Amino acid sequence: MNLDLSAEQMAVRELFADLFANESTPERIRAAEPLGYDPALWAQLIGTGALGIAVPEGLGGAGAGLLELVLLAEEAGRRLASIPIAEVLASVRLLAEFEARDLLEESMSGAKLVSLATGTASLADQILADGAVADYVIALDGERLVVLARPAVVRHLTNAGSLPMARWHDATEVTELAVGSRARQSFDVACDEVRILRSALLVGLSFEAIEIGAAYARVRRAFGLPIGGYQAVAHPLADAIVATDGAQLLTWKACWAAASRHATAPSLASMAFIFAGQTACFAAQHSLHIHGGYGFMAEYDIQLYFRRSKAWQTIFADPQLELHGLADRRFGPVLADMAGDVS
Amino acid sequence: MNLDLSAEQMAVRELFADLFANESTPERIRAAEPLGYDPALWAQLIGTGALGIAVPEGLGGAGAGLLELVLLAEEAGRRLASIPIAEVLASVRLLAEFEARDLLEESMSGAKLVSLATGTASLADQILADGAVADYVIALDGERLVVLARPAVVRHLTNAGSLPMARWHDATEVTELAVGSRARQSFDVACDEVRILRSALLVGLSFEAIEIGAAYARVRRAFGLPIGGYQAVAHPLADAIVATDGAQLLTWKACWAAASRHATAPSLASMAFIFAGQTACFAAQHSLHIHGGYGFMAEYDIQLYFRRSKAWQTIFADPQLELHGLADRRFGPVLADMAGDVS
Amino acid sequence: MDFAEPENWSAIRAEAEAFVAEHVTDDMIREELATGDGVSRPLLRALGQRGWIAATWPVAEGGAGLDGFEASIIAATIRLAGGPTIGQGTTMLPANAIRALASEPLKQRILPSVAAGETLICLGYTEPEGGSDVFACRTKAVADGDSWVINGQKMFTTFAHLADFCFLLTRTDPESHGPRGLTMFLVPMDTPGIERQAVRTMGYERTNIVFYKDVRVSDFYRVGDVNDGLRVMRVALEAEQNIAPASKTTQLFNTALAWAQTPDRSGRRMIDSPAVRERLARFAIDAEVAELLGHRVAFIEQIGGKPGPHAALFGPESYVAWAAAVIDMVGPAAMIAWSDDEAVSGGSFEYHFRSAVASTIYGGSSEVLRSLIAEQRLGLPRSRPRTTQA
Amino acid sequence: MDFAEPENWSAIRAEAEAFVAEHVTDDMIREELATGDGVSRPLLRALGQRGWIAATWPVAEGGAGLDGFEASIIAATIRLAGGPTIGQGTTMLPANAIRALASEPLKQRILPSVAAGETLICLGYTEPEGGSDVFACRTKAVADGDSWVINGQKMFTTFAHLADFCFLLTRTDPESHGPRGLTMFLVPMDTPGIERQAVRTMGYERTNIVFYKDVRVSDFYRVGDVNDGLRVMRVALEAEQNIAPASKTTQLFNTALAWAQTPDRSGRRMIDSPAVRERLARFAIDAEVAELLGHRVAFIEQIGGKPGPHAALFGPESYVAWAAAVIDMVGPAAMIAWSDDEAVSGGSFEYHFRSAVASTIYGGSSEVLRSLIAEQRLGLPRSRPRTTQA
Repeated sequence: MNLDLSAEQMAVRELFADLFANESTPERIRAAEPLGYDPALWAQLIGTGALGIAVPEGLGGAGAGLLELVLLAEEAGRRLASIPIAEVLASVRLLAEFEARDLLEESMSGAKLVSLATGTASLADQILADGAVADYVIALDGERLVVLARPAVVRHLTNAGSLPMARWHDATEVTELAVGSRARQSFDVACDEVRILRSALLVGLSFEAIEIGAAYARVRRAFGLPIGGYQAVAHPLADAIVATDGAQLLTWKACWAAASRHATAPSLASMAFIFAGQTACFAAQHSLHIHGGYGFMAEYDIQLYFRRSKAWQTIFADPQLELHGLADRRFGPVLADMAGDVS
Repeated sequence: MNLDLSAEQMAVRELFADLFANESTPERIRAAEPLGYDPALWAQLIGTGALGIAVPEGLGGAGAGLLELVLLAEEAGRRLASIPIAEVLASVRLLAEFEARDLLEESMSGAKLVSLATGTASLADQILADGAVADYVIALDGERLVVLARPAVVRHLTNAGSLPMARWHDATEVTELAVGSRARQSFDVACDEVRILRSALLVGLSFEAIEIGAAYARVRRAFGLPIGGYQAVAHPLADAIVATDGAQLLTWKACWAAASRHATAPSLASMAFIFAGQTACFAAQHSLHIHGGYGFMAEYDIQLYFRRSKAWQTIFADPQLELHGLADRRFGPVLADMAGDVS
Repeated sequence: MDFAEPENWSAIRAEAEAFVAEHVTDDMIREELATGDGVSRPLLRALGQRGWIAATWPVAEGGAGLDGFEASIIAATIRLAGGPTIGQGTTMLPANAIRALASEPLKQRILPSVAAGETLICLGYTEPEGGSDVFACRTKAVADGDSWVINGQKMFTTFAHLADFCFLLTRTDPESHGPRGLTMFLVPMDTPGIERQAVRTMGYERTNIVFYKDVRVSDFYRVGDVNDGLRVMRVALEAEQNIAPASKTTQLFNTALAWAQTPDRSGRRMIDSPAVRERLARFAIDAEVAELLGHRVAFIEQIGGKPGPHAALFGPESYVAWAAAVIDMVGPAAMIAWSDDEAVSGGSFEYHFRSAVASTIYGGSSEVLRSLIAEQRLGLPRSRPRTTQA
Repeated sequence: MDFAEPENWSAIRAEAEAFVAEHVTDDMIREELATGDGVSRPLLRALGQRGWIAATWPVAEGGAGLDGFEASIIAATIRLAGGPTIGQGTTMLPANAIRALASEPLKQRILPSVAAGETLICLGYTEPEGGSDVFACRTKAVADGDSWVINGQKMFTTFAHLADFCFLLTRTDPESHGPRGLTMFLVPMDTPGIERQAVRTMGYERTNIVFYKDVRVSDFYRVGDVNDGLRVMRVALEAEQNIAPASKTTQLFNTALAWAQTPDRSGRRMIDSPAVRERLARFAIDAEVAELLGHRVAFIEQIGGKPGPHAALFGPESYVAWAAAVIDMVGPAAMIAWSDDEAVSGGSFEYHFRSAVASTIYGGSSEVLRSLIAEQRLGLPRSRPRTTQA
């Protein structure tokens, strides 16, 4: 057991911590609303070679692993980076897996933005997390894993979480990556990487939401005392920080299990996603609440965290349905229909 | 809209409040453990004519309604009366409905204790709430509503809630009350009365659990202050009392809806049962918790409330399954199988 | 015991629905969503003509002689339709205090015009350093002949840019601290020296910071005695606490249920999904409890009792919890804003998600309410913070 | 980054399981359930022979040279099998403080015998008026020649009726209040003047009230300096806080999962019910998080850091919540006591339901932990109550 990061991993974390602290400032985040996309930040991220971090060296990447991406995502989450993260990083690994060299190169270089459609419904029935800004999406089309090009007309769906989300009608297929069980298997692994990376985003978000709340509670005085001295303010923050530590450990463990192809990997990815989402929403809501009327004001940063905490989870899945998915992964499939016993 | 009790109803409440305050003292409750049955208290209740309250006058009862029984149950709950309440009161109304005069007379006079098997599984697979002390139970046997006599051997199942619960193997049928849809209908109404009466028991329990906690928090000092002055102690008690007020209103409304044959009656009965159970368990657990180590000591009364809060709900149903039952009642049946969408 | 809705409630609801059909236009709804002003002058005048602004006042005073719950049904009906109600609701808090405590000439100047829907009054209580502690008031009023000169700053003055007056709490005894030494004024908003700064909120609502610089107000506009502002505040705050909050939990529940019961293009109803059913069942319970606690407030008021802050805790708390949980259940489409054609249920879920969180803050935070309930109902010692000493 | 269970953990668990198979007999388990003593002398001696009482001490001192987590795996394995562990676990808190702070002669008299499983030490901290405030100590020790005379009363002294010594906190400076002026003694429990009164608990556990009347103790048994009891307490309390609580959430989860996966007489598995699946999935998450937070404690200790009270909050809180929720899920049969043949899963659910609630109280209540975390981790001002002034 070793829960520490290596020196290289610490350096990766620090790199992205600095990048997002400097370049994803509250002003930049607000300027990127309502679309939720900051092209300059995207260019800066591309400039660090981030998209190639977990791509094998033979394919032009840095050959590191999923954990480095998790560290990147945590820092991006901490600063609410207005750029695609989870689906794009998972996509680049899919492109690498299938050695789709041209697209991979275009993606890593930032020439094209390649994202992932994580639903299993037909593409037109999905809301794509990065739909408004992506050039391509990888999608599961029945038994086939395909790459689709952005249609001529794509309309951003204005939304509470400032996600660049959109539907794609009549997207054209560009290439097929795989068919049959291989397609499904790779798609499932990619979706689990999205789960893990979204968990990491939410963990980062949660840590910072708590810090914003704690910073406010340390200095804001009411009735002659800093409000952080009242148990009704302080105790939920304590619960939130403990849960966020737990969510971070869970995310890291899910990452370790995925990297070491441990049998528990799919379960852990589901667990991390559910728990990190629940934790981030709780943390952001309580931090906002203790701001009183100020938390509600557009100019306070906590409302940015509050809105994204919900959006970053819900765009991927309903956590309640995820629980049933987790049950299948952890306990095996249902062997007998007992739904009738429910009523 | 009138949320007040009538003068007669106030008198009924006062009568039972006095009875249980005087006769279901903590000493008597402890003396009745582990069986959870106090024959002297049962005789006293019979002496008040309680079992005939909601039986028509023509059948030897007092001709009052379900609300009077609810008031009785609230007061019984408040003092954790170690006697059968919900299933027995519902049974006596079933006997009256079918004019089973001999059994009704025996039940009202206390000569025989007639309870209800509220499950729909075969009797041998049910745990009967009053199984250890009942002489008869009314049960739904497929399409028939029947009365069964206590088998020769019945063993009390020692349990955390001090319920006189037991299984009945090889019970003999004594009489048939109804068949077909009438049987099912009457059984369903009786089960809803059990829901309402169990809600009332839990509401009474919850009020008293909160009062025990509040009384302790008013006088117990820690670190130089009464512990009730700490928000972590006080605020959950405030949540609990508000929820208990809500549970009481819900129970009363369910009772009113049942009495006035309102279409919402079945939904409200389910709602009351679920909400009152959840509220009572929360209230008792927090009250116990704020007692510190003392709450855990057998000689403190709060542990009696804690143990019964869970038992009084769980003996009737899993609240999660009740939610699905409520959904059927409130939203109508499921029209298409979407269980597959769950995973 | 009778839980049937009183006939007068159904009657007034029917009247209000007819009124809404006539007066709350689609344009008005969209304008309200776009501006977040909480105010529509034409709607106010129409309400005034029906006596529905000050609905609980006698007809002779321009009201409609309704009881508090009837009045709240009118407001709830307008709000349900998407019409603005904040202007009216807020105006009535000081209006009731003025009616109880102001001088006759001031009453005659203000109240008829309020009842007619011609006069709007905003609230100037909270200051930047104050938060929930409204008595931490630093805005000063200094007597100068027959008038007062006011200097200070107030936060969260909703519709300050549209109001005719501000009900302004000031400190008139410079030596005083906390709740003593305060005086209340009704400040005409066109007085020189008043500057408004718009504040956008997460919940589509606009509010304002208002700066008062050497604002000269005639003593005529004083409400209550000098240094007796505490009493005036109390009357206004009490009116606020006892408003039975028509449950937004129920409003949101009804929207969510309608969503789940409406078949999608492929004929699928989400209500048939166990995971949706289960949550809606739980939601139905909370909505019912919120309603019942609200009804009890109405009932207790009707029989002349003091209902206490119960309904004000459960209703908003459950509303906040469900406004977030519904997004999980409905999915990402629930986050699409009302302004987008593809919004689900007209953007209601997005709107509630954005605005619900304010309901456990405005009008007394949930924490203050819990402490009050613990003290008043359970006899626990004070767990609220003490009012400022310094 | 490596989350694989370290090999030494699996190794020690296998050893502990073999030990349990040999030494934790069915009779011992039933006796423990029936008496709630938390102590079995034969088991203690067997542990002592393996060096597993003071497992983290060097072999030369009678220990086994294990690290803290290896030691806690042994205890968890015994507890999982139903063997008593309270006596050993409790004894080690004062034993470690004695090892750090007591005089050499006292150490030589006590520690080898503790390590051998021959000596049991109970705790005399809390008093009737004290509660979580252990420093509200009124039990007095007065010097008399070379010995001390002790008078007072202590609550919650578990296994006082079986212990050889009590680690007793006394007030030696009669003028002092709160944490100053205290002195710690190791009082032989066969000293005249000690009276024990059994206290039954809801959780099958027996504890005691212990009365000390003119109890004369030689100065030899003093631990630490006179009036320096605070320091001794701190060492003992710290040992307690840093014990990685082997997660009971996981233990309960495993039992519940086994229940759900075992077909009943008709071949039905409850794990196939959506309502059961969903809850077990959520339960699995909480169990995993509780484990991970515990592992982090172990890891931080291993690298010489201070882990803080995190794991002590989430683990017990989730355990309490699930101990109640599992009863709902399993149904009334879950409430049947272990003593009844028809008990489900050997009565585990009933046992956990009764005993879990203590876990958020013992060893620092959850409220104190939350305040500590808010202060230490988030830099918030103190929200814990101040230590007694009067």
